[in-house]
Amino acid sequence: MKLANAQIAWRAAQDIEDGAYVNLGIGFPEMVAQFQPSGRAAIFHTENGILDFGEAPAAGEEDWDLINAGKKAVTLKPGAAFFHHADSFAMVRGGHLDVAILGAYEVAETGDLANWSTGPKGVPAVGGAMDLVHGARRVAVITDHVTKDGKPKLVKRCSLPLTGVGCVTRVYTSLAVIDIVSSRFVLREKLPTLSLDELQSLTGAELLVEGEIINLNVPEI
Amino acid sequence: MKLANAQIAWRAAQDIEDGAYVNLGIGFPEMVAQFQPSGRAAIFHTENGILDFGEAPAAGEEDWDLINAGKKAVTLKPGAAFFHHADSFAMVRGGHLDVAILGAYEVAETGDLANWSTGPKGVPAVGGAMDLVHGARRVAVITDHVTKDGKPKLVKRCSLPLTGVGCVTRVYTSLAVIDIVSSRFVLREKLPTLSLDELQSLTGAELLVEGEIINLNVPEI
Amino acid sequence: MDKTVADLADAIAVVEDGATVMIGGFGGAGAPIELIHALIDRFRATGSPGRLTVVNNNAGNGRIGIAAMIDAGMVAKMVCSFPRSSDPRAFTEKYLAGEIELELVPQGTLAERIRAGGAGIPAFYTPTSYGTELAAGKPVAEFEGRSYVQERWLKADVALIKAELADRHGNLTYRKAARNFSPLMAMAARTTVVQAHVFVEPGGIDPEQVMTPGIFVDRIVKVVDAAQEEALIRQGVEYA
Amino acid sequence: MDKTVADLADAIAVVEDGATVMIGGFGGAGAPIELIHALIDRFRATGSPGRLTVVNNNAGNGRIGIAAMIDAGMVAKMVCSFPRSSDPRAFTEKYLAGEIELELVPQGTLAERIRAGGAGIPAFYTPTSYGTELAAGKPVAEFEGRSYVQERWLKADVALIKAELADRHGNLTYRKAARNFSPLMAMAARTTVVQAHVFVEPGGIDPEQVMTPGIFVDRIVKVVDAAQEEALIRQGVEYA
Repeated sequence: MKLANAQIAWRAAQDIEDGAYVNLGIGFPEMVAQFQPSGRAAIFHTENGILDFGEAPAAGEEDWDLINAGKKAVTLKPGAAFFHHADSFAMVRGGHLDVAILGAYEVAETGDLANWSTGPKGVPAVGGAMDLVHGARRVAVITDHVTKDGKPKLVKRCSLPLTGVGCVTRVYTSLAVIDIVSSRFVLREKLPTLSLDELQSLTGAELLVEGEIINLNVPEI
Repeated sequence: MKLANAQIAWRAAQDIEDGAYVNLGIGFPEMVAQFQPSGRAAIFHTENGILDFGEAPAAGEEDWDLINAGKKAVTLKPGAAFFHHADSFAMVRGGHLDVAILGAYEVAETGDLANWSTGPKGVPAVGGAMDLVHGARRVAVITDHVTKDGKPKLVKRCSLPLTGVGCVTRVYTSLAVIDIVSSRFVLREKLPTLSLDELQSLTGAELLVEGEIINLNVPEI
Repeated sequence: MDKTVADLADAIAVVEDGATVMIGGFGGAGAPIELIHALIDRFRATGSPGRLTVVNNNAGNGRIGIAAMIDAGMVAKMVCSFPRSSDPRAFTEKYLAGEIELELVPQGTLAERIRAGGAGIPAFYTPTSYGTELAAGKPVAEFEGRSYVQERWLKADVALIKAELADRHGNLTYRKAARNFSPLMAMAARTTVVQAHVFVEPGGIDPEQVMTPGIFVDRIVKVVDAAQEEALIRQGVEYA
Repeated sequence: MDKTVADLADAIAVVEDGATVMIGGFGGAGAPIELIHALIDRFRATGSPGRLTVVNNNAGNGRIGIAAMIDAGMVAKMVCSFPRSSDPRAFTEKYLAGEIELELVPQGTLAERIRAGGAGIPAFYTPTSYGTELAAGKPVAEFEGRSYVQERWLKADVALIKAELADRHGNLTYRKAARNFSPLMAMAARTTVVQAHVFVEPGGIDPEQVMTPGIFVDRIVKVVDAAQEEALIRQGVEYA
């Protein structure tokens, strides 16, 4: 038993405060925007120069000059703003975002993140990933706990090319919520159906426990 | 016999091309704007974030949010633009101005300029002078040829605190027009009433002559 | 989300003793006079906030605004490019008496250092001031045969900003050349406090025409009949 | 002053063999398709300009725009952050065959390097890419205990830009998120060539709302019915 992607995204969304400035990585992390608790409205930033964009327009209503970093058509909310790329990354690098939520190939207990390259094969592409891991007050990862082959994605040291050093502060996985504190994984929440030993066996570095482990309860979505 | 300030400004204005982007230093250099040859329109830049400002408004018509770097009220020409201070100095430092015309305490044959400080007494103030001497394609100085005490302002090496090193390319004085080429003063024009020896005796470094010395002819103003 | 606060006193309550405060404006254009005077009122009533470092292009003019802060004895240090004005008495007297510190920064370097502070760029190289006494003690480096000075970012605890339009998210526009340093300071301060002339609903500023996006703004107060510093000085107004 | 030129062919005549060409746009938003296709037409007719270094966030999509330049064999090197797209064949094939060089730059670093080129800042420090293979060989420095990578400015011979409004002085606005890299590239190129959708008289753009001041613009051509790259791709258009 594990959480579906939508459920991981739901869990991550619960930690986003009302009025927070948030950047969601391309792909899976974009799903987080759908699950904001009612009464809260985060302001979403996209690297290509928009603050406070909203959902996709209806099919046929797309304006291709109004897209997000994933090149998907979006809409604007009242109070949105456009700006150029240097100002956009000033927001990122300058520490103005409250949260960045990114995908991962590997996360190390040191907070190192590998999420841009699976090695020297093919065409490399980095986009804004290396910028986003610096500057946001909180850099969180959402990911399956293990790879498709069952190997741990939470590891002692990353084996893949790094996106950033010591940058991740929290990981939301399909099995658990884990903080990174002083270069160690600290388990905060886990699925109640899973024992600590089982979780540890699926994790590539030691899980510390400080105080109570909360049950990771996520609704069916 | 020497040129009045207005005449020095007139001579400097003759070298400004139509459509040139020009910054005039605070004070005496501002006078250059009055003497553009007919048929030419330079675009004036002011450090505090305006391109293409025009003359002062009539007394009583001032808008104090529409001022130049000297804090004098100005007006806008059609096609003017406002921008913030970082963009304004990107124009300066980034080499986008065609000409900057500045005043001087001293100019050395090396192109060094001293125009911001007369020494450690009093309150120092630099403004944009140290930025303006870098970036403009042509940095010209307009000045009396000698100080009020009759001492040369064109010197071998500056004795006053420098504004910039090797930055001045042409000097318009009350007696002559002098280029700085390979760290030497090259005389281009002089008042016809003045002999070369007389001019040399009023100048603190050797004046080279390359080809013809043109008569510095300036109308009565 | 609503970043508006009730009044000027509330707006400037975030300024603490010893803080670095960036204040928008170039001469009188963009000077947030009402926010400054509210800060002076608080200092007179409570003795706080004092020992401030103030960042502005100038160092006050006449007997109002930053000059009045200096007169009141709230300012320990000025970071500016041009501490002169039509009436520079306040700064000049304190400076010559050794009662206020001055960090003199070339104007373009000041703007770029503030932008760097806001953009997460800890240091950069500039040709400005190379070979002059204002580069003394700074690292230099050569690129393509030309020499440059290394300059550091400049950040602040609080920025005080005067805007024209604002919405409650903090999106701002500025009037004419009152823009100057304000968009940069809004980026470089931990807390940006804005006085705005006109409030509009979110969406009331065309998204293409927002000059400072709300992400850089924390507290906004409405000041409908904001004074213009230069106009006050020409009227002989003193805030003493 | 009038920076308008007669037609697209005239506008792009300034691009020489071996030039570095910055091309505005992020995906299809802001891509100056007509200027790019005029460049391809010239290359097909004359064999010039070739061996270009192209700077753009991406490396082309489908069979139009930058992808068609690559297909035509005009591009020796791409400087970009993300050489992938919904249809990246043009770049991918040439790259895997070793026929095109790639300088991969993190997106924020790319933007900042271009701005630095325009602003006369030869180098700056950024936290981005520290400790990664993209920082290999670059100087690093520590400020306040944190490590940063030194990055160099990026300049170009020519920038190709798509604007919404333009006047003959070169003042520009951009449509929505088509702004992206264009204002920065206009600053960083020796010659900036603009295709604009609507021409207005000087003063027709509110001076407060100019996004690129004319000082950064050299040549402007009117393209009334400019195509949108993404829309063309979705229609299956190929420029081959």
